[in-house]
Amino acid sequence: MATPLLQVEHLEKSYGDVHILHDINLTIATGSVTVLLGPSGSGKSTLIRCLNGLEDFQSGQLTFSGQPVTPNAKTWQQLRQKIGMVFQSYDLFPNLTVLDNILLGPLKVQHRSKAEAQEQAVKLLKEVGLADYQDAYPRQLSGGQKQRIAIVRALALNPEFMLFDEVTASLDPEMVRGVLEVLRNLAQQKMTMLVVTHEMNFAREIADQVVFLEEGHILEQTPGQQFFANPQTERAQIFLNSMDF
Amino acid sequence: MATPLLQVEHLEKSYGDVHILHDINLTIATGSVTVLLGPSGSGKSTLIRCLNGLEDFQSGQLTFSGQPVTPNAKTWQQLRQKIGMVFQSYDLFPNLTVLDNILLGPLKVQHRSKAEAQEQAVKLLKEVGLADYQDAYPRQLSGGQKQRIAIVRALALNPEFMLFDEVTASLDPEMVRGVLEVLRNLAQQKMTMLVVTHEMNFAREIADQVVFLEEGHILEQTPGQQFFANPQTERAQIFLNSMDF
Amino acid sequence: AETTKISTIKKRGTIKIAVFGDLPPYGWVDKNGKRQGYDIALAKQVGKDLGVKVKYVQVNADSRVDALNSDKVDLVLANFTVTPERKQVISFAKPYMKVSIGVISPKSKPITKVSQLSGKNLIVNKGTTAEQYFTKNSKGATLQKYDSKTQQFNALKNGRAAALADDNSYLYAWVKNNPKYTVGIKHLGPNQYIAPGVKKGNKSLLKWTNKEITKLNNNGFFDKNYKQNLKPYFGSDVTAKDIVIK
Amino acid sequence: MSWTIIQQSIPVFVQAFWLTLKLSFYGIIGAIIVGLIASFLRYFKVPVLRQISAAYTEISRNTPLLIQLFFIYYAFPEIGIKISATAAGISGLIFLGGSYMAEAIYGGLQGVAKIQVESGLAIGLSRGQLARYVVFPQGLTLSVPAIAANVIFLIKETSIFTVIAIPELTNTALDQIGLYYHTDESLFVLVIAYAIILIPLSLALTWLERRARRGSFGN
Amino acid sequence: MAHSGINILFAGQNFTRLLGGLWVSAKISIVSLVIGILLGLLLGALRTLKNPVLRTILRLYLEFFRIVPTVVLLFLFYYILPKNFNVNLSAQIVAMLVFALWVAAEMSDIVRGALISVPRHQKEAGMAIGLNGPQLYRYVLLPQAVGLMIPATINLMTRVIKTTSLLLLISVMDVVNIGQQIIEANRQVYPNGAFWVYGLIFILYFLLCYPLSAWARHLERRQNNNA
Ligand SMILES: Nc1ncnc2c1ncn2[C@@H]1O[C@H](COP(=O)(O)OP(=O)(O)OP(=O)(O)O)[C@@H](O)[C@H]1O
Ligand SMILES: Nc1ncnc2c1ncn2[C@@H]1O[C@H](COP(=O)(O)OP(=O)(O)OP(=O)(O)O)[C@@H](O)[C@H]1O
Ligand SMILES: [Mg+2]
Ligand SMILES: [Mg+2]
Repeated sequence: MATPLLQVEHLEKSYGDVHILHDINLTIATGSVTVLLGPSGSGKSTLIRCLNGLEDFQSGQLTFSGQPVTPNAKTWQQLRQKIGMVFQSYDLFPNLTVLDNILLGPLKVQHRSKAEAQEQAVKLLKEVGLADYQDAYPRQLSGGQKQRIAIVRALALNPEFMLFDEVTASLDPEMVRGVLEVLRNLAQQKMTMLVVTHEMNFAREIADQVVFLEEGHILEQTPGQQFFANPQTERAQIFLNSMDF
Repeated sequence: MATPLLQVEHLEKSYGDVHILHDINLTIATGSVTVLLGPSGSGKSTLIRCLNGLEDFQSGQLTFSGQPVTPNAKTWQQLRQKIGMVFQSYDLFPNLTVLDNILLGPLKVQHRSKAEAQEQAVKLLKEVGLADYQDAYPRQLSGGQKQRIAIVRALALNPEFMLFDEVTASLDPEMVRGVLEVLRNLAQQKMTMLVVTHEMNFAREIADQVVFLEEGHILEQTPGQQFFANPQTERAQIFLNSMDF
Repeated sequence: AETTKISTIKKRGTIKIAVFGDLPPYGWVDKNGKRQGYDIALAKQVGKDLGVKVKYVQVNADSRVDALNSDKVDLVLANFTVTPERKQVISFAKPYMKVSIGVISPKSKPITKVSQLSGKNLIVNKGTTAEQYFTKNSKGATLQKYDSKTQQFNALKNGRAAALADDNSYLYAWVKNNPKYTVGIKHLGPNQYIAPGVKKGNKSLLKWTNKEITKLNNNGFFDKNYKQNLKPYFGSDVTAKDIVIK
Repeated sequence: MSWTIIQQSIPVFVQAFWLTLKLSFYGIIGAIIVGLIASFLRYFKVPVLRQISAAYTEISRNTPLLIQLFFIYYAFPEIGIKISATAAGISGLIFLGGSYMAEAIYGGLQGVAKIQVESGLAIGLSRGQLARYVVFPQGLTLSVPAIAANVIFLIKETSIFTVIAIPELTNTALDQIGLYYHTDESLFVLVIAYAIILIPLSLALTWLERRARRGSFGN
Repeated sequence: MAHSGINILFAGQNFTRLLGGLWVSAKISIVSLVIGILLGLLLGALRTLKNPVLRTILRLYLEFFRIVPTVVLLFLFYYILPKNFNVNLSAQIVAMLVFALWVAAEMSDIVRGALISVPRHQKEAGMAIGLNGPQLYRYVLLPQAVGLMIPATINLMTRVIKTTSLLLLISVMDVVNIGQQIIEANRQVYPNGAFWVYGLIFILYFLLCYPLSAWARHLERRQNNNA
C-alpha cells in the first residue's frame, strides 16, 4: 500500500478537565474521500480542527505525507498551505473583495507572482460558476456563493488535502446543491478530502470510507458502501435511521 | 361547509416600494393542517407574520372565527392569545427559567391562577418529554429542547391556531425528529396549524392542504396528497425535485 | 430676583458673604479648617455690627459678580477691585484698601520698565487688578492667566514667563522667600481700590455698608486688622500706609 | 443679552476657537496613535511592554485630567521636563485619551469574529499577517463609533486646560466673565462655539453607529 | 527649607479635611448617579418607541448635554438660572442636579443601545404570546438589556466621579477645593506642598475609580466568554 497522506495515531484531546477525543487512530489514503459522521457533540469538529492545528491536543502523533508533524505554531503555519479548510459559517473576509480574499494566501503566504496567482484564481472561480464576482464584496453574495468562494480560497493554495466541516449546514436547501457539486468535482479530480456532512445521500455517494465518531471514540472506520448498506455497530445503525426521517 | 377558522382575502403587502405579497387568498379550516411551501424569499415568513400582526399589510381582509379582524395593536394583542407562533430561531427568554417562560403569558396576559397555569404547564412539558427541565435556563438546553419548550410556551395560552415557521431549520438533524413528533401529535389532536417547513417527508405526511408560494403569489392551493403526487404547476414540480436531493 | 434689604437680613439672622478661600492673607482657611484673613476679619465685624451670623460662601475670582446677581450672597468681601466695568453691573461701597500693581522678574534678567515686556510672556492671576490693567494696556506682552497664586508663582519659577504682575504687597512678601527675584517695577498705573460689593439696587445694604466702613476707619479697625493679618505676612517692606486707606 | 457685547467679544472667541480645534486635533491624533500602540501590545501579548501599557491605562482612566495636567505642567519641570503650556495640554489629552482610545480599539479587535481569525490561520497567514490583513482592518471599522464618541469626549475635556492657563474656549469665556461680567453673553458664545464643533461630530457619530449596526461588514 | 513637603498633609486637620472633601465628591456622585441612572432607564426606553416627537425631544436633550461642557452647565444652573427664574439652590444641590441630568442623558443612550441590541425575535416572541408594550419592557427587553449596559454604565460612573474635580467652580467644598485651600494657606511654609496635596488627591481619585473600572472589565470579560 502506498504511503497514506495522513496518519493519526493515539490522538487525545481535552478541554480543561473534559476529555473530548479518545485514542483516535485514523489513516487517510492519498486521493480518497473520507466522510466523518457522528451525532452532534461527538467531536467531529474538534477532530478536524486538530488536523490543521486550530486546536492543540494533549498527546498523539500526526504524520503528513510520511513526515511526522511537530505541533508548533511554525510547523502548522507551513502545513496549512497544504491542508485547506472550509467551515460551516461563512468566513470570507468582509473587508476584502472576492478576488483579494482568494489571493491573500497565494500572495502573502506563498509569495507567488500576482499574474500567475490571479490567473489561477480566475480559473477556479470559473469552475465554481462565479467568474463574474471577482470584484464583489462578500456581503453582496448569497450564502451558497460565499461557501463556493471559501472553497476556491482554500484551493488557491494548491493544497494536498481538504477539510470540510458541514459546509452546507447554514445554507438554504436550494443553495446546497451548488456547493455539493463543487465537492463532487473535487472528489472526481482525486483531491484527498475529509468531509463532515449531514447530507446523507451525498455522503453515501462520495465516501470512499466512513469514520463514525461517538462521544469522542471512533466506533467504525469502514469503506463507504459497506457502512451505508450494513454498518458494523448498532449505534451507527440507529444514527443512520435517525437521519433519513 | 363549516366556518373556516381563518380566511384571508386579497392581502397585499409591501416593504416600502417592494411588493412582497400579491393578492393572497387563503382559507384554513378548523382542525386542518396547512403546509406552506415555496423557495427561499418567496414570502412564506412574511405571510405567516402578517397572520398574527407582527407585520402590518397594506390591504386585504382577515377573518378569524367568523369575526373580521381590525388590524390595530389592541386587536392583535388580544388575538395573539388565540394564535400561537413558533419561530425558526430559538426564542426563549434567556433571563427566565423554562417554567417562567411558559407561565409568562398565562399569568401576565391571561391573568390565570398560578396553580392552574402551572399544572397545565407541567402536563404540557410531560407531553413533550421535558418534565425534568422546569427549572433549567434556556442556555442549558439543546436546540431541539428549546424548540419544544417554545411550542409548549405557545400552547400554554390554549390557542385555537398555531403558526410554525421552519421550527426545525436551525436544529441538528438528530434533534429534528423530536420536534416533528410534537407537531405530529398536535395534528392528531386536531389543532389547526399553518406550517412552513423544509422537511418534505414530514410535510407530505402531515399536510391536509399545501399552499405553494412563489415571489409573493400563491401558485397552488391543493390537498396535500395531490400536491406531492402531482403538483399542478411546473414551478412546484421543479421545487419538489430540488428538495429531494 | 428681589434684593435683600438690611431688614430681611436681620430677620433672617444671617448675612451671606462671598470670600476667597485660597488667598492668604486676605481670605484663606487654616489647617484646622477655620477661615482667616483681612477680609474675613472685616466680614466678622460686619456680622457683629449687624447683629447677625455670618455665612461664608467661598467664591473664585470669576464668579464674584454672578454670586451677587444670583443672590448666592448679600455682600462680597473678596479682594474686590473697583473697576468701571464692574461698576456697571454691581455697586461698590466705600473702599477699605488700596493696592498698586508691581512686577517681579528674575534678578538675572530684571524687568524695570513696562516697555521691556514687549514680545515677552507675562504672568497674571485671573480676576486681579493686574490682569485688568494689562488686558487693557498689554504693551505687546502676551498674558498667561492663572487661576491661583500657587500656579502663577510656580509658573514663574519654572521660567514660563519673563515676569509676573500682581498686587505689589504680595510681591514684596514673595521675594523675601525667593531672593533670586526682584520687584523690578514697584508701582504701575493709578492706585486701585478694594471695596465691598453689593448687588445693584440694594440701596439699603449699600448705605449701611458705607456707614460701617466710615465707622471702622474712624475707630482704627483697619489698622488693627492690618497688624493682625497682613503685617506678619508682608514683613517690613510694606507698611500700613501702603494698604489701609486714611 | 446684548448683541453689541457679543459682537465685541467675537474676535477673542474666534482665536480661542481655533486654538481649541488645534489642541484637540493634535491631542486626538496622538491619543489614537497611543491607543493603537497599546492595543497592539495587548493584542500581540508583548511581554513587559504589555504590562506597562496596562498600568498606564489604569492610571490614565482612573484619575481626572485636571490633576494629570497639574503634574505635567507644574511638577515635571522639577524633574527637568519642561514643556510649554500648549505641549502640556496636548500631552495631557494624549495621556488621558490614549487609554480611552485603546479600549475602543481593542474592543473592536475583540469584536472580530473568531471564525475570521481561524479562517485566516487556515490559509496559512502568520499572526502578523492576520493582524495586518484581517483583524485590524475589521476591528478598526468596528471601533469607529467608539472612537468617535471618544473624540467628542476629548474635545470637551479641553475645557479643563484652563488650569494651565491655555486660552482655549472655556478659559476665554471664564476670563471674559471675570473681566467684564457679561456672563450670559460669554456663555452663550461659548455654547455656540462648542456646538459648531460638536454637532457635526455628534451627527457623524449617529450615522457611524447606525452603519456599524447594519453591519457594513455583515457576512 | 526644614519642612518636608509631606507634612503638609498631616498638619492640623488637613488630612481629615481632604477626606471630608472626598466624601462630598463621593456623595454628589452617588446621588446623581442613582437619580440619573433611574431617569436614564426611563428615557432610554422611551427613545426606542416610534413616536417621532418624543424621539426628537429626547434626542435634543441628549445632544444638549453631550455638547455643552460640564463647566458651562454648572455655571448655567448655579448662576444664570437663578438670576432669570426665581429658583435658588445650594451649590451641592445644583451639582447633583446637573450631574444627574447629564448622567440621565448619557444613560439614555446606553440604555437605548442595549435595548435595540436585544435580538428582534425576542421582542416578537414576547408579542406572539400577547404581552403588551410595558410588559414587553418589563419582562423581556430590560432584563436582557441590563447585562449589556452594565460595563458602559460603570465607565460612566468613573467619569462622573472624575468630573467632580470641576465642582470648585461653583463653590462646592470638594476635595480639589479643599486641596487648593491647603496649598494656598501653606504657600510660604511649604512651597512644594502642592505636589503632595495633588499627589494625594490623585491617589484618592484612583482609589475611588479603580475598583469600579476593574469591576466593569471583569463583567465585560464574563460577557464575552458567555457570548
Ligand atoms: N472550546 C471548547 N471548550 C470546551 N468544550 C468544547 C469546546 N468546543 C467544543 N467543546 C465540546 O467538545 C465536544 C465536541 O464538540 P464538537 O464541536 O467537536 O462536536 P461536533 O461533533 O462537531 O458536533 P456538531 O455536529 O454539533 O458540529 C462537545 O461536547 C462540545 O461541547
Ligand atoms: N424587513 C424587510 N424589509 C424589506 N424586505 C424584506 C424584509 N423582510 C423580508 N423582506 C423581503 O421579503 C421577501 C420575502 O421574505 P421572506 O422572509 O418572507 O421569505 P421566505 O419565503 O420566508 O424565505 P426563507 O425560506 O428564506 O425563510 C424577500 O425578498 C425578502 O428579502
Ligand atoms: Mg461541528
Ligand atoms: Mg422564512
